[in-house]
Amino acid sequence: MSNNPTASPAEPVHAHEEVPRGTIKAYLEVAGVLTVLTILEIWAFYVPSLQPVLIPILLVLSGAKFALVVMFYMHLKYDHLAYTGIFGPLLALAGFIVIALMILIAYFMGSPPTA
Amino acid sequence: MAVAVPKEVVKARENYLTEGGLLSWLVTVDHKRIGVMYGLTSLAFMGLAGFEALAMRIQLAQPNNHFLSADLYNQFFTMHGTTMIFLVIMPLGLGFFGNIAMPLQIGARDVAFPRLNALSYWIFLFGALFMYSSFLFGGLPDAGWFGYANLTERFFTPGSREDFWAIGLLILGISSILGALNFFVTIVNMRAPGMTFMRMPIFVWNILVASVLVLVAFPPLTVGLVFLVMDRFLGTHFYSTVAGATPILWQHLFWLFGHPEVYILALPAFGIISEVIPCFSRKPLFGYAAMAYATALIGFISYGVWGHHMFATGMGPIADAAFALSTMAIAIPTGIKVYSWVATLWRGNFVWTTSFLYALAFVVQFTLGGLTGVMHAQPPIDLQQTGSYFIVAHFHYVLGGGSLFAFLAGLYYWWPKMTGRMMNEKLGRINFWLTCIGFNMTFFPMHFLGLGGMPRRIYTYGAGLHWDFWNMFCTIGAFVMATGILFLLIAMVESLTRGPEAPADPWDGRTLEWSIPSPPPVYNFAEIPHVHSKDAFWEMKYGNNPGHKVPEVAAEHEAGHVPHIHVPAPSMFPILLAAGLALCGIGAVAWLRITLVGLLIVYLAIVGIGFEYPTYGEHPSKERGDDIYPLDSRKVGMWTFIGSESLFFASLIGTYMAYKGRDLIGPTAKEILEIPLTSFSTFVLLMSSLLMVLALAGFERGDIKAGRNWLFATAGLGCIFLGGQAYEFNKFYHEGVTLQHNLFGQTFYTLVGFHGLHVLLGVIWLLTLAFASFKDMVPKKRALAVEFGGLYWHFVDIVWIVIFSLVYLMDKVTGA
Amino acid sequence: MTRSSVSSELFEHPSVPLGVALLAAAYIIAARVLKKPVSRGQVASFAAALASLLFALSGPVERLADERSFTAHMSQHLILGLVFPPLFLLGTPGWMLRPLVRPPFLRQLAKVVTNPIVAFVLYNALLVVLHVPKVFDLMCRNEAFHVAMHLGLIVTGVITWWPLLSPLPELPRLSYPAQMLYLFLQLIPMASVAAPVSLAETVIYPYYATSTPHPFGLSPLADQILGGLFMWVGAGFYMTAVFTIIFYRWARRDDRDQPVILSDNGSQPAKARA
Amino acid sequence: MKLKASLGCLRSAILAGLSAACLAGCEVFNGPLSTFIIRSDFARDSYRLFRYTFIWDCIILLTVLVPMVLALFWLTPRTGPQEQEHVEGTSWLEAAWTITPALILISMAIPTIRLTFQNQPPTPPPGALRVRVIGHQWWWEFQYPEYHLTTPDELHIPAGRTVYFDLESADVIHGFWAPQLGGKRDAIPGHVNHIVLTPEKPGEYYGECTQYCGLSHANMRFRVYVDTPENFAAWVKQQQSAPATAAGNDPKVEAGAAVFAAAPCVTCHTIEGVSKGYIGPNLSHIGSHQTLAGSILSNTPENMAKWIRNPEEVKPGAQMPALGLDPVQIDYLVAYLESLK
Repeated sequence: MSNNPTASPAEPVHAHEEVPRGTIKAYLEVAGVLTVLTILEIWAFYVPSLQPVLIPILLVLSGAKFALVVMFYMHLKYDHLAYTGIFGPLLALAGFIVIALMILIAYFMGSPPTA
Repeated sequence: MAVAVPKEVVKARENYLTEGGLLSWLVTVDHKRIGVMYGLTSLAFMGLAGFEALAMRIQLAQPNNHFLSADLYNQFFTMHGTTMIFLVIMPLGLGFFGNIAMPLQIGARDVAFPRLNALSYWIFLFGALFMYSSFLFGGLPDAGWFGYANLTERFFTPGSREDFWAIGLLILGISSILGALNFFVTIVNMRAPGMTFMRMPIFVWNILVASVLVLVAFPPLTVGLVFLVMDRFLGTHFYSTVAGATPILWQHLFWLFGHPEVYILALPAFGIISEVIPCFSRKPLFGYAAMAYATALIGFISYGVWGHHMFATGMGPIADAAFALSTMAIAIPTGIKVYSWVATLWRGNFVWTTSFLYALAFVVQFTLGGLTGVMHAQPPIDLQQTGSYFIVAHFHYVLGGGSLFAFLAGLYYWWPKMTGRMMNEKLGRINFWLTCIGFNMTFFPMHFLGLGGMPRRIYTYGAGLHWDFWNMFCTIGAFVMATGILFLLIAMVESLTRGPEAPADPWDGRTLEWSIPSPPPVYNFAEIPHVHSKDAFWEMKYGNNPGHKVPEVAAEHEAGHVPHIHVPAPSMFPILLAAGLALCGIGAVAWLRITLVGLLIVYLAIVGIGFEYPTYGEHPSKERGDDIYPLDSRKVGMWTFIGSESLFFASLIGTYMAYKGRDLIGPTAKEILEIPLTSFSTFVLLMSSLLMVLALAGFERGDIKAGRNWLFATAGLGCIFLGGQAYEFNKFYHEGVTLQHNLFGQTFYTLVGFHGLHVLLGVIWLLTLAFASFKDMVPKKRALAVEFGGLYWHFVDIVWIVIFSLVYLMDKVTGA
Repeated sequence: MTRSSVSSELFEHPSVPLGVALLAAAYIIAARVLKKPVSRGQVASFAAALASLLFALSGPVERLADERSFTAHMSQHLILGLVFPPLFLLGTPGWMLRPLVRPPFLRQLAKVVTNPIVAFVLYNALLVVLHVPKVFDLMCRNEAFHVAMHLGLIVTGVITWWPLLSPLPELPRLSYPAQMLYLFLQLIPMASVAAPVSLAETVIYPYYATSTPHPFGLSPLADQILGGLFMWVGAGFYMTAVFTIIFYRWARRDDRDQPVILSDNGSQPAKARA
Repeated sequence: MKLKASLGCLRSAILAGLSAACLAGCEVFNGPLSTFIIRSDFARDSYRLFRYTFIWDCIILLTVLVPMVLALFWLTPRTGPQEQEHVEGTSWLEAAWTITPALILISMAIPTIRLTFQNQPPTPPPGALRVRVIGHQWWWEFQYPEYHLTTPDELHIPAGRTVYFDLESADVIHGFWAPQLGGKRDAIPGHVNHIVLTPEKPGEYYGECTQYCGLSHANMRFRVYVDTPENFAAWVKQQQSAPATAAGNDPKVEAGAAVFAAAPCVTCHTIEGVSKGYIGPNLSHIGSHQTLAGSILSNTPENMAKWIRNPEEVKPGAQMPALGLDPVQIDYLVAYLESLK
């Protein structure tokens, strides 16, 4: 979605110009956080007392990692909002597909055979 | 007060049809030429599908008829459906009208990616030929256009017919996605200055939403087809009960595509009608904003209604009710559209052209189809009607009396613009009345037959079922309709050979395409128009602003000069790439080594396209005047592609999650997955993303050497990741978990394997860039090329983040 | 409590009328002190906001929510998060809020929390956490925590609506397309909370499983499904309606913002083609 | 005069033709598969909802057609071509045609959802007769667990008693539909679907497969016989007893039994007390059936012989091979099978 729907014809908007991107330092910091989050994930996985809440923990942690990569490494944070506008809804639909398939097929097939 | 519009014939010095020889069409990247090729190809396939339909109608004219064998009938109905949907209506709506009219309506010189456009066409053509070539190898596909599993498993459909169908659809899917991506980017980014979303011609709105639907609907189909091909070739059991799976998975994936597909077919038609009716009623479209909103809303809701095709499968009352509600909801925006068309007619001053007649017939017939559609949203009614001829009547009213009639309206409407010749109205009338009467004779009685209990897809029926009269009637109607279509061909040939030359603006049109000569010059607009309102050209002509010039025609006419506009250069790579892809398909059904040759050609052609222009950063977009647009088209395209790819992975992940824990035999995920190893490769992949941004930073600041080294390092980490995966797969394999072993095996290898394949492609991409940088082909101003490689690489990374938690970490949880 | 007078209902949770009265007083005083006109529409909107608060948090809705009905409780949350905030923001003129964000620290804070991403996360994180069965149960049994949660919903609700309806140009609204994107994304956490609740096959909120019979004769499970559907379908339709309104505003803005085309003599603007 | 007379003639001919066409046209709703002949509660519910929706559909169609016809043929434009009023929208009108259909749809949605849940009860109703329906390429198998019975292609159920069908498939997806008894459901491998209905009136009802299931999908039909409770009880009794055969009296039948036992028939077919094949239909009482081979042939000795001689000719793709028996053997075999009452 273009964010400049009313750009007056006389002065076309240039978005080709350099957008300020993250610095090397920011990239390194993000890498650090990503590492820490991954370690947390694996740690949570091995702690028996966390088993009951492991799924939400994993969802939150991987969501955070996902967001970090998308925002910083893929520059969505710095770039034109239009790119987020394209990617966001498609990603939402992707989530919808996963959940819909899980629910519909689980209901259709009944509960899985317990091992 | 109105500006005089030059009604006399104004010709461009060189129009797009005549420039260059016949061979130049093979390498053309001109959207108008590509549109024409789409149109011709689709019409040819329409003839084929029509022939199949007539044969089927003869067979059904009487009970216990022996005109066609059961086998031939099944082939014909399968290919009639497949052809009409994938090779006729969809390419006509998007490929033909989208290409012919959309760029002209938004005042662009071409689409965003002209070579990609050519590529879409060639892939479409080769895919279609590939699918039909099964005729030479044991017959046409015969499992229905819906190809319900598990009938399509090799056990029930031996031979290669279904292989051609599945692989052909995969190839066609690539074409559709590329085409839609192109249109989406074009519309988002390349509208003429001042043309806000709310001033776009409504046809463009419809193409926009249809393109988005293609982008979100085809990935699930692709995944479904991949599973099917794996089942048929590699012995997996995604759709058979042997390993504990269910054939219903196919129906979900297929209709997740299939219902949006209905709107992919219908939306361009809505768009055409919304142009034709105002034009010939001499009135602006009633309720523009509501129309635009309804278009978007239809697109959105259509993604959540697929289950109404599956009421008979026993999804359970909750799912039935949810899909019933969402399906009924879609009637509201559709109703808004119909009423807005009627309101546009209200107190109009009509010009009774053939195009207008088709549009009127469309409104009535589409409304009929829509109203029966409401019945199919209600499970109790649907259970009586689904699978019967009532459904056949319903969707022929929607897609035949709807989409196809709209396309005929559009053909008559844009024909003068496209060919520079007027069509004969008398022949047009004959064509219209025969087609319209024939259509209704053929399909209206099918409602009766359906209510009388006649099921679809039967090649014969017994006597004494009271169906004889109407079946004969339908058959007669089919021939009337065929005669009508014959007159269309006659009218087209007559126009091309003897038709009077068309003025630029024969209908006194409202949108920008009528402001340029017919047929348009290669570059479309000598000067990109500035838009100040909806119905931009009408405004220029009559908008109470005498000072405002009617730009194009006048300028051309007076000065007689052709402005110096660089148009995109022709390219041989699109047709080459498509041929490579077709070779891959042939290889899959014939001899696998051919596939490798095909892949090599594809790779070389992609590299060729990527480095065709030595100064990528500027040429050709700059000279086309692209710098007036707000965003970088290529980057919009990349993000759209990534979004579409997410849906592909979502379908794979959804399948994995749905089948999780349903294995009939072990070992399963939690017994076999190794976390330490995968943790390490996860870390490696994350770090490769870091190196990738460093590489990009290097290229962006002009430090090519550093950038290249980081690129190599990134690719290296990618290889380490792949090595880890190879080790893991090998280990599992030796522990007995093969692809065919159990549900876990097939879903795991497929999901993780497809991710691995993406990593591999990423590595190849990055290495290609790195080696190209040795030859100075990736200078600073081309850092964008590295950014695209990077975006893809990061995408592979984020997919892995999801897979790592969902597949590796979470799987151990269940049952623990 | 079987039969209670209106006053006793009101004073069962004295914090509610007290809070409402405070808000009303603040509004009146601000209008008086700053001496700027408040339009009738704004007053009406603000009054409606307060009324929605009273309706949700006292009287029969509160009694049902407190004791017997999950559905009533969900309606309460929906009013707090979806009805009160937009009315409140529409009813409050910008100049009334400006002094609040004048101190640099508060201003900085306001900048951060009204950032669309932060605003989105704040409200939805609360929404998701709130519906975790254990948290929900705790909330139902612990009055203080309950009040805190409701306050949290109100505050984060206002914050989350800020990017759509901000009355302050210095903390601006999003552009219309971005507003639609924002709203579309709001549907996801809402649905991901509501879907499991309405599709659950057992009662997952024990507080309401053991409570006294439901007033409308619903079983606890049916009550829970209904509550989930209120949140899913009801809120879904509500958001769709808001989405529609934004779309039409966008459409109209695009129409209105047409550059005025001057006619030849340069004096008369062309007739707007509205 | 002559012209007038011939015109009159023409007119009456056209009228006669039209009314004949109408009659012929309406006949379609009187066929044995018509959804307008209602013989169960399930079919009645569907039909009522259909009628309700149909009426609304007609009204909505009129709200489109009438203004359209008015606009096209009756109203004239108010002004000249370039200066007509530029109505680009009217808010109240747009709101009206958004909200009114929404209300109509809600009025359809409520009974729809009620029926959707009613049609799919979570457990079989008490006292229901359970029938297991198994779809095969290309014939139907009906099992009565309650009575330990199996019968191909012809289903007997008692009038007035609720029947609970368990639909299954042996190979690919099939669709079970007897229109006069109600809506269809698919028979899906690896899954059990259900239909609940109470047949109301004794009679013979036609059914067919409605999910495309391969080459001979069109030849996969069946019959439902709704019997009076007494007749049903008698039928059950007859089916439970060993096949009554005239073996002792008729040498042809005896010879046929020998052919049956010697030919590969026994590997696929069950005849109680003779063979235990389970791939093909159970033939224990085939002589008492009205139809053959997926209910596409009426059960006459000629048809039976034709079928045995070359199944492929009757039903393309049939799983039963042509056995290459000579005409005499076929004659004996037919006599034997027809004697199995």
